[in-house]
Amino acid sequence: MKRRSFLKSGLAATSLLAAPSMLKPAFAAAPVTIHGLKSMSGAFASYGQFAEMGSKLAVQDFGPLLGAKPEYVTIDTEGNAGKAVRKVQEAIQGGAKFFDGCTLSSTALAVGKEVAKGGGVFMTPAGADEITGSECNASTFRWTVPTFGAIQQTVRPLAKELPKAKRWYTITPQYVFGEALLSAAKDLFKELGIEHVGNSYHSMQEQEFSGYLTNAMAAQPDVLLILNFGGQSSNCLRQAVNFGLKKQMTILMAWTAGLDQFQTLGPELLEGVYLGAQYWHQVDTPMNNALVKRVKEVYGITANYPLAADYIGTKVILEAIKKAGSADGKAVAKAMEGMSYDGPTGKETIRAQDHQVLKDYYLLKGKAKKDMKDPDDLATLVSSGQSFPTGDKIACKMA
Amino acid sequence: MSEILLETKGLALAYGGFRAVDGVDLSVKAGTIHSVIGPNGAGKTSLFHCLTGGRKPSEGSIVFAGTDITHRPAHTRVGIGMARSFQVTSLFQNLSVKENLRLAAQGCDGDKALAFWRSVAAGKAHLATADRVMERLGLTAKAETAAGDLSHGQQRVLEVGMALCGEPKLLLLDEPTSGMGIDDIPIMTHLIAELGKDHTVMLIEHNMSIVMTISDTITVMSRGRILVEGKPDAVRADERVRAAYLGEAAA
Amino acid sequence: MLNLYLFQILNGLGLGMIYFLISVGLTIIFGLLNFVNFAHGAFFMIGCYLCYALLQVTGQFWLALVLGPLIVGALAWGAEKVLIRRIYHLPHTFHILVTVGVALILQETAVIVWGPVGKSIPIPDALQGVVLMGKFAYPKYRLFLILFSAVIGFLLWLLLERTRFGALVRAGSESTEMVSLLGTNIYKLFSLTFALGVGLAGLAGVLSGPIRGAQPFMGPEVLGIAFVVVVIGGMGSFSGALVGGLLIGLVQSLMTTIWPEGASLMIYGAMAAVILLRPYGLFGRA
Amino acid sequence: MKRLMTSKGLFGGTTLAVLAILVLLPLVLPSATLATEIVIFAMAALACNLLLGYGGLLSFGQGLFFGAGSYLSALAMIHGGVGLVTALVIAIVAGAVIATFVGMLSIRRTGIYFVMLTLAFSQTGYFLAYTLSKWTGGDNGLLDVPRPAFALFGFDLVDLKGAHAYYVFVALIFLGVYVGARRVIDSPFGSTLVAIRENESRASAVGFDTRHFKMLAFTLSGAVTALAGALYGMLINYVPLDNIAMAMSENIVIMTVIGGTGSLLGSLLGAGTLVLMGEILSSIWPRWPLVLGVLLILIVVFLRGGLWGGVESLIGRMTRKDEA
Repeated sequence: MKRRSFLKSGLAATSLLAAPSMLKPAFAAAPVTIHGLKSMSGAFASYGQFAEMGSKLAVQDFGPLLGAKPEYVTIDTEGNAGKAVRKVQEAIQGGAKFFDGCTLSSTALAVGKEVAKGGGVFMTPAGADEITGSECNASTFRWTVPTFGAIQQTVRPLAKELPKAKRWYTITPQYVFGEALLSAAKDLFKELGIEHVGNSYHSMQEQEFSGYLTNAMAAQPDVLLILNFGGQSSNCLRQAVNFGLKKQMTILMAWTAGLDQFQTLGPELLEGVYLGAQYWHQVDTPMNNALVKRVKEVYGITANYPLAADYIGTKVILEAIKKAGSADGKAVAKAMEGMSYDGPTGKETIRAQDHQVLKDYYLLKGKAKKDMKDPDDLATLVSSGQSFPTGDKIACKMA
Repeated sequence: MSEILLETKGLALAYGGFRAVDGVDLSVKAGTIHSVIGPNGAGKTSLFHCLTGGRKPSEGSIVFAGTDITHRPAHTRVGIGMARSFQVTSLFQNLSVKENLRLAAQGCDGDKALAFWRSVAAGKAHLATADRVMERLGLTAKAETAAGDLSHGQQRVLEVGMALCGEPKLLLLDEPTSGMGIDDIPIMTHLIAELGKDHTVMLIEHNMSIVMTISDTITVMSRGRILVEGKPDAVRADERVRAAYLGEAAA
Repeated sequence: MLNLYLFQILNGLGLGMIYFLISVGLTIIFGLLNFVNFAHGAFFMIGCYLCYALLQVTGQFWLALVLGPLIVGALAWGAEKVLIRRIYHLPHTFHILVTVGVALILQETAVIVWGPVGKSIPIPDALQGVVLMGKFAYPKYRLFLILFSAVIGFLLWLLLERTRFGALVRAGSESTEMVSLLGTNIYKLFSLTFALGVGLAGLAGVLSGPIRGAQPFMGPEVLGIAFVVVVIGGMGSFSGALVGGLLIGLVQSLMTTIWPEGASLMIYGAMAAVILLRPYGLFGRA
Repeated sequence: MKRLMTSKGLFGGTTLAVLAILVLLPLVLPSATLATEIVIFAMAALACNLLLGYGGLLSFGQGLFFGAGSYLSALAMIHGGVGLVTALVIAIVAGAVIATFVGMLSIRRTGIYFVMLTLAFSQTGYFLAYTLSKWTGGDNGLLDVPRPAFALFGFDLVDLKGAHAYYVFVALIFLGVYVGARRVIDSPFGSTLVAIRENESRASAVGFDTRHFKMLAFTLSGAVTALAGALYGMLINYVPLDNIAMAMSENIVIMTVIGGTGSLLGSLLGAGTLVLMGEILSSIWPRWPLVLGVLLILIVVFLRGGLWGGVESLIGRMTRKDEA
């Protein structure tokens, strides 16, 4: 009796666990499959849904590749680096070679290591400079402009526009990414003769900025430079406007998420605020115009940063496969090095030395509601340009 | 026979300004059944808490078998031979009768039970104690029944049995018949009388008639102090005791 | 420099009153029902979103301020009837697990209804702008929040101390049996109290909307603050929530000037210290 | 039914079922890494179960032990150049020490205050890990965590680079932990822990210093959780800050409860369910945590024994029918 019940319990348990075996064919050898790493569930879902649209569209609109239509599979990172890495390992074991995505710096860094071990190709729009810096590798490529460029292309033009603004205050999140932005800003302040009148560090989970804003008020700066991003920068700006800071000083958010964040904030908050962005749908380049039109057609929305970034990232991999004429990871990575192509920001080039895409970064200015031509016409382009670390400033030592 | 096992001197327990126990000198002789009775609010339960270590006395001392235990934590009193039952049944409800008793036996070894690499089955002594006590309580047939599934009377019996497993020198019983039906009371009375043959028993009771038959000594408390102490017959006859109980009835 | 500290104290008071509003519902529910509600932050979040949605529909902040908490309270009342009431008798562990489940459901529902991208909520026109104090400015809306929370706090105090309902709630937190003996339907009292406590979370959500915006994943952070406040003040204590809220608000605000990196660490450290040194909080009863 | 859970002998009964599941997992799942993740989390859930299921102690601090195990073993390998076995031993010892400390302070309080204390300590650990970014990599996480070969006395015996080899290694450790945990539960210590859960004042009255037992439960739980954390770091060659976050603590508790408190096999079932839900449901419907929320409620209301409890009573009903 006893033995039998154990046997049954064992069977019951295993049949429960056997259910997912149907997942197996998902990684079977296909023509060319791009795996999109998107945060579909979890706290970064807002980003993942647009990113997925971008990658899907790029694959869908790409013609035949190596004799077959390319395919696309989403891997949900669940907003959790551990899960993402493990799922990537699994995909690589199943023969996956080409990956695009990862919003979170931490996830992108760890995934890059795994893809490199598997000899694949990984294109990411994540923020951490280490991706094309100290932790760079043969397989990982990055589309986003690093913190250095983001500061150069926002602080410098704004300083030129406001020659009298000599006192700047910074609010910085105390994590690796925030420190990178801050140190780039400090270097530039020195060069431009700007007085850095103070900085407030805040912790990673802070959502209440009144205290930091009070510190900023006390310092009486000409410009408030906000260096956090995502939900924190939204709350920081919202509260800064509440405290009437817009009337006392100029506000610059160096690293915004672009349109989807602007939509959340709305014109009342954004009006007159300077905004740094990786992508802007109104930028007039042939490829961008086509992309915006196509996205409107397919999804009925205006193209935003996560969508565009993952669209172009995916497309670049596909182009490189075509150029290499093979689906071998190493060959494709080689083909990507030095490649130039028409991107949403204009001519974009992948620097061979550190796998950094050289592209424009934008300084925008929030529009007043009355000046908006459509609901997404939230900002106007102030300036654009490219700045990247060069020479021995490049931390990447490619093995 | 006349050796004193438990002795308190000037024992007091105050809750704020209220002195629940107010200078009690009590001596329990070894080998006797010693009952403490008194009307509601007389301080019996507070006295009991001091003896078992549930409360720290505000004043006075408690000496047990020659050692001062006034400030000893409750759980360490088991090891030196004191065991208690609870007024409100307090068992391991979801565990079997046998496991209840085995745990109680294991408790006397205190921290030895921290041995997480040993098997319970190896603790043969504890199992034997559990069996023996079960036999004595007449619960052997219920060995595998969960304690919570026993009748109320049986639970009260098991409650007393838990205290027995430590093979204590002194059994402290807090209203063992509390909540028992009329039919069950004689069983309990008999059990306590039996236990009195080879243990020293100290009994707290509200009901005077029960203790009269089995006690060697009775202490009557009122308002935190000892009112009368003596043999059952002497206590029964005492006017002050009657007055105290009548006073309660009148209130 | 002195002015800066003075202003940070004012700011801390404002923050503290919001924290009080966030936590007071949690503490009332714990006090009477001895129930631990881990979904408190999620109900706060729903309050935020209702503020947004009602503004969209009616364009009236004041209407949202009344309706939002009522809807959240009604939601809680329903949840109490079908679910929460079944688990009162279980240990706290199970309260936590069930309400974690409820929080997950609310959070994901918010994503389904309003999307994963957050929403901004404008400050009502009447409260736009700032009050200038020397070189500092304080938003009118936050001033309103301090006053409004104080009024709500006072009304709550009246409700709990001066009405039959309050007397029953207080008696109930001593002994539920006693209230039953008084001939009151204890279940009705429980349902109402639960709805009141959660409704207060909704109210805090509506009020915080214009400051924080609405975000599906804001619940856990708010819950964390509420628990820290309530534990420090004393679980179940009304005045504890007030003093705890103000204390945390002040500490947090001053820390941003003194030692910003340690602000979060400090708060959890303070909570641990209070539990260890004053187990029932500053105002709690044993 | 009782007998099923407490059946005698270390290698009988459920141990066979665990062995069978461990053998089958990599065969039925799409990959060995997925199987490895399940087994690692099962280990963490099992340790949590020792506290929650047997000791009745709901700890929201398990993430602290898990994270400490991953960080310290990884740092020892990266900076100290230690091997696999040493790294795991370091994790176990560190987990035990930290858990003893957390336990010592937390068990001074009960109920919700106890839970809040464990939470406060784990949050403190989180902020520490995030502040010490020079060592931990902060929010970027600790990269390049090696997975050394299994070596004894300086000889590399088995290379664990392959997914299957590593799975076997982890599965064997799990089996060892499982057998050990069963022993612990059947020990005087385990039975006393149950007694404390059932009625603490009674346990104290029969002579147990309940604090010592709770503390030892923490020590053992912390050691096993940290071991799981170390193995996880080696699995993904990385230690994300998430490993020490509150969400990790919460997930471990959820796995434990879903699988079933009070039975060790339940932990394997719970970890499997949660990981596979994430795996399968997330690709179908990103809002799957809603399903998780519903499941959690249903289990507390209707199936307090968790999934394994349900399986058991089902078997119970079937066998009773057989007898009839």
